[in-house]
Order: sequence, then structure tokens, then C-alpha cells
Amino acid sequence: MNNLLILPIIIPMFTGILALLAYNSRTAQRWLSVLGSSALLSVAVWLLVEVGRNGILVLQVGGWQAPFGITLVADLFSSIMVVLTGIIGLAVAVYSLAIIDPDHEKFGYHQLYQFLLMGVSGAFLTGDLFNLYVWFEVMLMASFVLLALGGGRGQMEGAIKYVTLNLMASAVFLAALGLLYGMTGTLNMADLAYKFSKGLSAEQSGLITTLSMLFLIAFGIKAAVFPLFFWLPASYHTPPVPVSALFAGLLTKVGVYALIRVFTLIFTQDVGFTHTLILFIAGLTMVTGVLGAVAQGEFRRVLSFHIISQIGYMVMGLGLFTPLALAGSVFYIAHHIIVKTNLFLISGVVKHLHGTLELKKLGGLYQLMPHLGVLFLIPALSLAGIPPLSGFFAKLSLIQAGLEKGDFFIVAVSLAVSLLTVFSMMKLWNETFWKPLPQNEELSAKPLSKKQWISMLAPIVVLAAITIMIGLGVSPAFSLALQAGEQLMNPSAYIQAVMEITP
Amino acid sequence: MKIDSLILRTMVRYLFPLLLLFSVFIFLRGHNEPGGGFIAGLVASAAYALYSIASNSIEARQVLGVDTRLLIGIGLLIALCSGLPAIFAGESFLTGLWGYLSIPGVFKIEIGTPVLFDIGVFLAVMGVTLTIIFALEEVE
Amino acid sequence: MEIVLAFVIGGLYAAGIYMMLRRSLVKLLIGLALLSHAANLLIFTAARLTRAGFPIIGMDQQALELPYADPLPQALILTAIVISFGVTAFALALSYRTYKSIHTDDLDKMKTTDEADDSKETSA
Amino acid sequence: MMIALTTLSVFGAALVAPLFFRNKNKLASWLIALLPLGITIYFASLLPRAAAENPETFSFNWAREFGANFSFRADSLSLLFAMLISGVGTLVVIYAGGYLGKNPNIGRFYAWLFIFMGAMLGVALSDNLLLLFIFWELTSLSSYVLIGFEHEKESARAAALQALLVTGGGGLAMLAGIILLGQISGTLEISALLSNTSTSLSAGGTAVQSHPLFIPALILILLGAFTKSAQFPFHFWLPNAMAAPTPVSAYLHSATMVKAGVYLLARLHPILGGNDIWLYTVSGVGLITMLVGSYLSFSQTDLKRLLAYSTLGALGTMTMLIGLGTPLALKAAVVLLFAHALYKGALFLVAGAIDHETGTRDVTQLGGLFRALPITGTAAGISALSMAGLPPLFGFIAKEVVYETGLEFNPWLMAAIIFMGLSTVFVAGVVGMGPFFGKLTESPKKPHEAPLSMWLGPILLTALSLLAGFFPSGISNLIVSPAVSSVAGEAVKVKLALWHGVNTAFLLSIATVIAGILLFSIRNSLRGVLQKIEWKWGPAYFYTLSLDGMNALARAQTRFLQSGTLRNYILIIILCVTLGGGYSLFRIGGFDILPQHISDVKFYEAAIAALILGAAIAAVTSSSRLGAIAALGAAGIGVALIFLQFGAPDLAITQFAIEALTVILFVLAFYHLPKFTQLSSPRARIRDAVIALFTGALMTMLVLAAVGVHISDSISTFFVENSLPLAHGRNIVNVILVDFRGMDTMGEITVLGIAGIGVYALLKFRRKKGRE
Repeated sequence: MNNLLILPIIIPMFTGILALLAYNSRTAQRWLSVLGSSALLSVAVWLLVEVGRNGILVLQVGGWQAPFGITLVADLFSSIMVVLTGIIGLAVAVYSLAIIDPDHEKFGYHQLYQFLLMGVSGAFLTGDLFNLYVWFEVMLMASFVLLALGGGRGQMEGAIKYVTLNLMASAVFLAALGLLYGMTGTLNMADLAYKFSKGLSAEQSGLITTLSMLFLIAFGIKAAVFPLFFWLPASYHTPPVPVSALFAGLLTKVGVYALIRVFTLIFTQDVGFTHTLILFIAGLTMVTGVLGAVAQGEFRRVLSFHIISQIGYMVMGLGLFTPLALAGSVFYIAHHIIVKTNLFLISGVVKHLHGTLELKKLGGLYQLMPHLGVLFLIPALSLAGIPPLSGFFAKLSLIQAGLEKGDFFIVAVSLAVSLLTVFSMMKLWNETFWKPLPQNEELSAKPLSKKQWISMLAPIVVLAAITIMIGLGVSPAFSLALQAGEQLMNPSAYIQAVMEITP
Repeated sequence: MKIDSLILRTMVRYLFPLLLLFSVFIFLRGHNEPGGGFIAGLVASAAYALYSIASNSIEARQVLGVDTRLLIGIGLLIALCSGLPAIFAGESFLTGLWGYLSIPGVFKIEIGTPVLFDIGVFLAVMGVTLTIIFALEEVE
Repeated sequence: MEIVLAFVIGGLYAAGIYMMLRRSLVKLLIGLALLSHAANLLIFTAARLTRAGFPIIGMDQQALELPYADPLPQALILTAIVISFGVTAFALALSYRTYKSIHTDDLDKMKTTDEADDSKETSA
Repeated sequence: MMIALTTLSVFGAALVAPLFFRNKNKLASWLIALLPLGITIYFASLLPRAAAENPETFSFNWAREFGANFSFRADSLSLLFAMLISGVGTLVVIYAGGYLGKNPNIGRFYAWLFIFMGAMLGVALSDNLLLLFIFWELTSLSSYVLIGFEHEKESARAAALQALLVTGGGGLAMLAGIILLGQISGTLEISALLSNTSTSLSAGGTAVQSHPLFIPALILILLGAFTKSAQFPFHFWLPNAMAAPTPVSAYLHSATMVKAGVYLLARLHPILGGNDIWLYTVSGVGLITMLVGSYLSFSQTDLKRLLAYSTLGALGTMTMLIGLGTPLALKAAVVLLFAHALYKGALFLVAGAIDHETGTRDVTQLGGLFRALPITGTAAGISALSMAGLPPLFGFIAKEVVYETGLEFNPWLMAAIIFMGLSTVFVAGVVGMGPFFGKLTESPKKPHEAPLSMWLGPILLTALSLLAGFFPSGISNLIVSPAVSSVAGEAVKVKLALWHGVNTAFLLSIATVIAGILLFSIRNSLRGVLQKIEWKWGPAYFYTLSLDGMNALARAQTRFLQSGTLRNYILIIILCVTLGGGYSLFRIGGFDILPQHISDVKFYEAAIAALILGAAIAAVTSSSRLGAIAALGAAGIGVALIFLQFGAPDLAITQFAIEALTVILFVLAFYHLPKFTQLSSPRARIRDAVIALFTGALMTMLVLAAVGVHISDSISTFFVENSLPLAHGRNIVNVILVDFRGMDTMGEITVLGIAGIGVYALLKFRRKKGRE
């Protein structure tokens, strides 16, 4: 029993509700959003510290013993993810204050924002498959509205695709869930793992593997892996920048999280088939994503396709399925959440200055704001894997794991993709910062107050600092990831903690 | 959407309180018989929805008295808060705490936080349904 | 009966998917609604069927008599129904809004956000 | 400790440099040059210790998990290289102050220059391969920014990107190689690799080299070294990188960065060398590069490109020599490395001064400048003599050793070396003599002597060439000998002398110089002939081709995958479900899993089933919206009846209510939406129908399988038993909803609440006028 686990869920819920009740006051909502996000970050850090100190924490919600009630579980992986949610939540909340439209605020921006955080935290913490479905829906519903809020043509088209394809994912998930319950009579993930670990007949195990395909597809859509990623590039560049930033940082990672969770805990019957398939998908995801980015001519579209490509790396760790590889995935996710959010936030500054993000129309920013240039380079190079930034170690660990395991092909692919990432990041740099401002284009910045500038740039600076810190102080950060990887590879501790059985 | 009909209006005048009563009834029996907060919420909103069809959404909103979005918030808040006493009692979040509400000899009912939770569900569902219906009606 | 229902479920899925593959946004929505019927029925069937025996303990009883229908999937389906209601309502509002701003419900004409090289301003 | 601090202090200088130059202080560059100067002196003070095989080291446990330690080691090879970096660096820092004095972005320039310098020092001094790699990549990055310093020019941006992609790509290969090497040998510390008996050849170990993964590791590491040192076929980036400001070219592209690859080869020679692959690959690639660079330098007219191609020739020579690997060859490599840095650095700086003072770098437009630029001209002339290999300059000694090495092997190799020698003499003449002597030609700017900051560097470097020529033994004992020992992996005693007496090498050398001078005298007609030969199919062509190809591929695949058509997206997802599910079912032969305990079918149940199916078909085929909605509602009611029939009254009620509400919402919304139209072609419809039916069939099979396979009993018994006593409720479904699984319901009403907010926002949000 540890009610700390519920706080990352109910703090944003509470904040969201208060913001909803204060629907008439923009000021109150803005304050609530920042305060609530800060509180979320604080409890998340607290949770991580507790988990680091005491091992896996469990809360049987409602006091009903697993597997009967709903169990919340925080292992290292979960709590790392919740901390990241807190960081991004706060950063984007502060950033939003500067540039989000008053109309958006009037129609519930801050409320939806908090509900989204609630859904994300819930998804990271739950130990129950159906409950995971519910959190997914909370998250999705909030993201639907945020995506469509106040939109014109592009935003609506993006939203239609996003909504439809994500609903398909939910439908597949729900069907898989129903079938799984039909066979096993339980929904608790640890209980499922426990029951499977007691031995399955060939027929049973084969059917479970078949179901795992459905889960792979459902979570794969949410994670945006090949060939299920279409909703992402269709929509991520359409909403206001803070919304893109939040989505880019957190949402796909929930899908990756779910993939890693179920394919380390539950579906390990036929690793030779499932995880090899996952590795294959990872490679294709990397390649198609990065090629997509190369083909784009708009700042946020380039970034969106890069998300896909990077998802490939995260999934690659799962496909390799060794402690080091999973640690690499965890580290990669952490790194990517920080870096990608930051890049989107920077795109917002660019958009503010230029009024557009079409690369053709951009230019001259290095001359104008050299500091912004440096702030861009830090996450961009980190994403490309230039040492000693966080992205380098993320890739390094995966490459090491791949080479150790002898999967040379995927290593070669990941290295080649890495080079293409450099290429397209430098394309952004070239077009936005180095290239002189094209003729007959002019900067069209609406004046911002000093306060607005601070709330826009402070999150960017802080996230960049985190990237550098993770890079230079990689040892503590990665040893945490390694522990998380070990926990994922040996789920017995997880099962014992949830089922409260002693070995 | 508005249907101007005397018969409808008269009918609604009688139906409206009946439906509200019925929703309370469904809510109360929900813990032991088919029913519960969700369905009760739907029935209650049906009452207001009918009212708005018979007159208009502005009047229906006036009769309701609170903004529908506020109703959603209150419902969610009650549901959330029903889980909190358990925390202060040293139990897991959402653990049901039960007590008896009674006037000796007159009546005695069991009351617990899950009932509170169900009230939250009731209000939230009502809030959502009415928000949607009124908003749709007000689309030009 | 499971076999019959399995085919009904298959039919509902097929119908839903077929509708989702149409070019009209309106048909897509109907397809989604059909899919949610299919999913609900699937959970219900996969968890095995029992005739009669409501999972409700009678006022005069202290325990449920066998056989009874499994209450858990019912609760799950209830949750799923409600969620899909919310989603459907939202999707309807979304398509209304889309139609208002694009003036078509032909999905094949909603491609601007995916065209890589166009210079049209797409975002708001 | 100090040794790590030197590197870090240079990075520190990068941070403060922009502040230094903020108020255009003329002395700033002199002041900040004190840092690399001090570092050079410090390195010099370490030489005796290094020569005595007791090098300064420092180690700090950094990224233990990756085997990356912050460890430094200053042996003679490292110090030789590090002193080049900091020494030439000092001069370049001063020089750039004059060259870029008026540039508003000079602060930024220095910041990146110092980052580069720090990274280079890191490469030279790292004792850990991963740490070395990190610095290595930093040099690529900083050189990217430096090459693109004049980033308003398209050509500068393209050249910067090209350099980054080529060296960065090689770097990535090298990374894989390093990791493999580390996994084979169990350590990434260079000193440990060198001393470990299982890894170092000279220590007698062959375990590493006989490992099956050794050859891939070797080749990957070589790729890194070759790209960095612009070896064939990756050489094309170097001439293009001349788009950089001249101080950068002098520093990066002649004295230091391009030599990093050579340094790496030298450093790892005792570990990776001594096998045929090393011998043939390294010396072969070096040889080709030497020939290509030498050949291409004949036809150039741009001062910097001339120097760049001749640098290619020199880099090729060094690589070839290290590939050959005999003590003599290694000695030649080290001496050439040193001598080349001195004379080529000086000549690059001179080229910059000429460009700066006259406004052109085209040798056909330059001549007779000596009168106007006497100091620069002196430096140029003497350095050119060193380059041409004339005594008593250090270049002469270097050339003699290289020739001796050639003679040690075979006549063909010797011939190739002589070709290189010819081109060296030629370039020395064209760059160092041509512009200063002969007739004064018109130039865009009226020439003046360059300022002190810009001639100091060439003069000092030239002086060093002279000094080293006169006192070769001192240098040989202090640096060259121990450095060659490091490269060889065993103690090698090296003697350098200015005068060897008349031997074959000397005679050949004299002949080369004479022939070179002849070529120089007919340079214009020679160029005319050579420039007619076009090399369309060079590696640069393939670079462009592959870049364009990649771009085209990217666009094509994106247009294909991300087509914008939602139907296709849905189709692909559905195909994934069908294929993934179907294949995995097929794998286990699961198509015939059938339920064992099935309940019979009652008539009215069959009727409900028929109702649902009929409604589904009607919904699909209906041509009117209302019809489809009615059919949808009918299907929903059918589902509700099934619920009722099989013991789920709550579900049935909810389904009825929701169905009614949904139908109302559909009708209300469709009121505002267009009518059904037939949009798809009949073929598409048939295709979709087939796919839909397949998927439906799969779902049917899965349901049957799920009903048939029973792994464990449902947890529901618990709810049934505890609902009344513990949760105080008789309606178990309701108790599950509000108590046992209250969290789900909390989430569910939140979803509903959000949907409410969303519908409200979508319907009520008015876009401001004029924004769409």
C-alpha cells in the first residue's frame, strides 16, 4: 500500500477539474496549469527516489488485492517515464503561457492539457491491461481535442486522420484484450505473466503469440512504427506549437512504453518469432522515418518524421532483448523525450519570428539570434547522436548491445540512419539559421513582452541543459537505465511485488 | 432544433419531474439492482433534453441552474474526492469506507464512499450529455 | 451459440471495416460505430456465454447461485460502451467542424497535410 | 591532472572567446593566443618524460558503463601531435586576428576554433578509444561550422555539409569498429591494449587478431581514419573544404585535422597492424591517394586548391608509409608528418596573406609581389624550398627518408614516390615562388605587406623548418625516435642527419628537383593540357549522385507511403492485422481450434443474430444516411438483446440508452452533413469487400479459438464472493464499476468529460475573421 503512486494521476486530474471549474478565468487556469505541472514533477521525482531506494512499489487501488482490483505499479522504467512526463509537462506548460491563443484557453486548453498528463501518467503506472486501455483513451480523447481545437483546414484534416487511425488502434487493442481475457480470465499484467510462467501447452502458447500480434499492432500504431505511423506525419505539424511539442515528446512514447512492457512481461513465449519481428520493424521504422524527414520541406514535418525514425531505435532495444539493449531503449526514450520536445519548442520560436515554418521562406536566424542557433544545435546534434550529448550514449548503448548480440545488420542500419539524421538536422540548420533570409521575405514577429520571452525561452534553455547534463554525467543516468533494463529482463520481481507472493 | 407544439410542452411539463424522480430511483437501486449512476445520469439528462426540445436550450439551461461544463467538473471532482477519505484513513486510494445513516426506528441505510463515487458519475454523465445536446441544439 | 455469435462478430467487423474504407467521412463514422459493436460483442462472447443467472444477488439471498454470467466482462463492456459513446460524439462534432471548414466529406480530398513539397500554408 | 586541464581549458577559452572580442579589441587575439602558447610550452616540458617512457597520464572514471574513461596519456607520439596542434594553433589564432579583424562574427569564429583545438588535443591525448572517438566527432562538428563560416554563400554551406557527411559517416563506421575491438579485447584503454599480451602484436599476442570479428573491426576503424585523412576515394571533400577562411584551411586542412586519421593509424599500428589486410589496404589506399593528389595538383590554379591537392598527396604518402610498417617507413611517416606541418602550414598562411592583400588567389593573376610583401615572400620562398626538399631545410630530410623507404621496397613504389616528389616540387614553385617573382601583375587590390599578425606565423614556421634542418639530431632524440617507437610498438632508435653523403636517394632527389623545376617552367601549357581531361566519374560525382539518389528515393517512398489518402492508411493497418494475425495462427495450425463446450442455439437467438447481421449488411448497402443510421441502431439493439439473453441486464439497458442517444446524435449531426454519394470505383469496392471479409473471418476464428482455449479460470469468483460482504452491493457489475475497478470508471468519466469539453469547443469555437 503506497498512495504515492496515485498522486501522479490525481494531481493532474485535480488540476484539470479545477481549471474546468474555473472555466471563466484565464488567469486562474494559467496559474493552475503551471502549479499543477510543478506538483506533478515534484511527486514524480519523489516517486523515482522512493523506487530507487525501495525497489518496485505497488498500490492496490481500492484496497483490493491483485489480481482482482486494479494495481498501480512503479518500477524504475515506469517511474522514469513519469518523471519525464513531469519535466515535459512543466516545460510545455510554461512555454504555453507565452504563445497559446486566449481563445484556446477559453475553450479548455489548460484543462485538456492536464487531463492529457493524467492519461499519460496513468498509462505509465497501471499494472492492469484494461486500465491501460482506459488511460489510453483518456490520453487520446484529450489529444483529439487539443489537436482539433480551433483549427482551420490543415488542422482538421490532420485531426481526422489522427483520430481515425488511433481509434483503430483502440479497437484492435480492445479486441485483443477481450480475447486474452476469454482465454485467461484475468487482466492484471503480472498475473498474466505469472500464469504464463507456469507453463503453457504448444497450442495455448501459439494462440497467445497470435494475440501478441494484435497487441503489437495496437501499440505499434500508437508508437508510430512502420508501417503504422501514417497518422503522425499527417497531423503533428498542424496544431499550435506547444501542442505539437507535448505530443512529440510524450504521446508516441506511451506506445513504445506499452510495447516494451507487454513484450518483456507477458509475451515472451516465442521470442525468436516476436522479437525478431520487432527488430525487423525497428529497422524499417528507422529507415522510412528518416527518409521521410529527408523529403520534407517544413520544419515541423521534418521533426515529425524524425520521431518515427527515432522510435525505431527505441523499439530496436526491445527487439534485441538483452538487459543492455533494454537499458538502451529506456535511455533512448528519456533522451528523445527531452530533445524532441525542445526542438518543437524551438520551432515555435522560429514560427513566431517568421510567421511560417516552410524552410524555403526561412533564413538568417544565426545572424539575428546566434544564441537561438546554439540552443537549436544542442538538441539537434543530440538527436543526431553527436557526442558527448545524450543522444550519443543512447545510440552507443544500442549499438553495443547489437554488436554484442551479433545482430550486425540492424547495427549497420542504425548507423546509416544516424548519418541521415545528421544530414536532415543540418538541413534544418542550413535553411533556418545559416542561409540568408530570402529576398521578399521579412520577419513578422509580433512583439512579445519580456515576460513572454522568458516563459518561451526558459523551457528551451532548461531542456538543453538537461541534454548536456545527461551527456556529460552519463554514468549515473545510464546506470539507472541499466537497472531498469535488468528489471525488465527479469520480471519476477515485478510479479512478486504485484501479486504479493514471496518467492 | 425546436419543435413548437402545445401538446409536447404540456406533456413535458408533467414528464420532466417524473423523469428526474425516476433517475433518482434508478440511481438509488443501482447498487443492488440493474441501474446506477451512469444510467441515472442519462435519464436525468433526457429530462432536460426533452425540456429544451419543448422550449429551447436557453430556458433549459436556466432550469438546470448551473453551466453544464461546471456540472462535468463537479461530477469529476466528487468522484475523485470519494477516493480521498481512504487516503486519510490510511488505506489505499478509492478504498470504500462504509457507515450507516439512520434515524432509529424510521430508516437505516448503508452509505459509503462508493455511493459518493456513483453520485460523481451521475453528475458527470449528466453534464457531458447535456453539454453535447445543448451545444448541438445551439448550432445554427 | 458461440459459433453463431463468432460469425456475427466477424460480420460486424467486416461491415465496419468496409465502411471505414469508403471515401466518405460520414460512412467512416458509421464504420467506427459498427466496429465498437463488434468489439463489445467480441469481449462478451470470448468470455463465454451463460443463459440466465444475472450477476445480481437477490434481496433474499446471501450469495449468488450457480450458474451466473461472468460479471467482469460486463463491467468492461460497460466502460467500453461509454467510452465509445464519448468518442462517437466527439467524432461527429469533428466531422461537422471539418465539413464547415472544407466543404466536402470526401476523404480523398483531405490531403494537404501530407503533401511534402507544396508551399501551401496548412497550419493555423 | 594538468594534462586533462589543458584540454578542458581550451574548451573554456571557447566559452569566453566571444566576450573577448565583443568590443573589437585589437589585442584580443594576441591575448587569447597566450593560452595555446602556454600549452605548447607545457607539452614541450613533458617531452623528456615521454622519451623516457614514463609519460604523464591522467584517468578519471567517467562513463564506466560504456567503458569510456576520461583518461589521457602523453607519450611522444601524442605530444608530437599535440604540440603541432597547440603550436600551429597559437600562430593561427594570432593570424586570424589579422585576417578576420573586421569581421563582425569574429567572436563566434574563435569560439568554434577553440572548440576545434580542444577536440584535437583530446584526440591526440586520449588514452581511451571511446573518448578519442568523442573528440574525433567534435572535430568533425567544429570543422563543419568553421568551413561554413561564410554561411551566406551556398558553396560554403555545401562544402561544410559534404565534409561533415564524409567524415561523420566514416566516424560512425569507426565507432562500430571501436566497439567491436573493445568487445574482442575486453578493454578500450589504448595503453592497456598496447601492453596487454593478448592484444598487442609486439607483446607477442595474436588472440585479438585471430578473432573472427577482428577483420570487420579493422576495416571499420580504417574507414574512419581514411575519411578523416581524406584518403581515396573519400578525398573529394578536402579541396571543397577550401571554402573555409584561410586560417581554418591552414589549421584544419593541412596541419592538424586531416592528420588525425594518420595519427590514428600510427597510434593503432601496434594493435591492428602486422597483417596482410593492414599492409595491403593501408598502403594501397595511401598509394592511390598519393598518386591522385599529386596528379590533380598539377592542373590547379587556385592557391588553396593547389595546396589542398598537394596535401592529399602528402597524406597519402604518410598513410602508405604507415601501411608499409617497417621501422624505416614509420620513421619516414613521422618525419614527413612533422615537416609537412611546418612548410604546408606556412604556405597556407602565406596564401591567405596573398589573398587578403591582393584580393585574388588565382596563380595566373599573381606575380612580382616580392617587392610589396618582402617578409611574406621570404617566408614563402624558404618554406617552398623545404617543401621541394632542398637542403638545409627539414623538408629535405623528410624527403630523403621517404625516398630511402621507397628504395627499400621496389622500383614501382619508388617510381610512384618520385611522381609525388615531382608534384611537390611543382606545387612549391607555383605557390611559394610564382606569385612573388617575375612580372608584377594587376590585382583587384593594391598589395601591401601583411600586418605583423599575419606574417608572424609563416616566418616562425619557416624558421622552424630551418632550425630543424640544422639540428635534426636533437629533434630525433627528443621526439622522433620515441614517437617512432610508439608507432612501431617497440623501441626503435632513429637517427636523422642533414647530410647522408651521396647515395641513390640523394641522386634521385636531385633529379626530382630538376625535373620539377622543368615542369614548373612549362606550367601554363601543362595546365592547359591537363585541364582538358575531365574526370566526370570521380568519387565526388558519386557523392552527388548518391545524395540526389537518396533525396529522390526519400521523396518517392514518402509519396508512396504517406500518400495522404486515409483509406490507404486504414487498408495497410487492416492488412497488418490480417497478415500478422493470420500468419501467426497459421504457424501453429490454429485454424482448426474449435470451442469444446458450446451452448446450443435457440431459435430466437438465431433470429437476433440474423437481425444483427442483416442490420450490418443494410448499413453497408444503404444508399441513404438515415437508412444507414437506422440499420446501425438496429444492430446496436440486436447486441443489446444478446446481452439481455445472456445474463447482462445492466449492459442491455446501457446499450439501449446509448444506442438511442447515439442515433439522435447521428441524426442531429447528419442534418448538417452532406448526403451519401457513391465515390469509390466498383473495383475498389470489391477489393475492400474482400479484405473486409477476410478480416472478419480472422476475427471469427480468433473468437472461436479464444472460446476454445482455456488457460485459467476467471478471477470473477472473487467479485461474486466478496461483493455483498465486503463491498456492500448486490449488483455485482455495478460494484465492480464503482468499487472493485473504480479506477476504470474514474478514467471513463474523465474520457466522457473531455469529450463533452471537446464537443463544446468544436461547436462553439469561432475563428477570428481574416485568419483563414
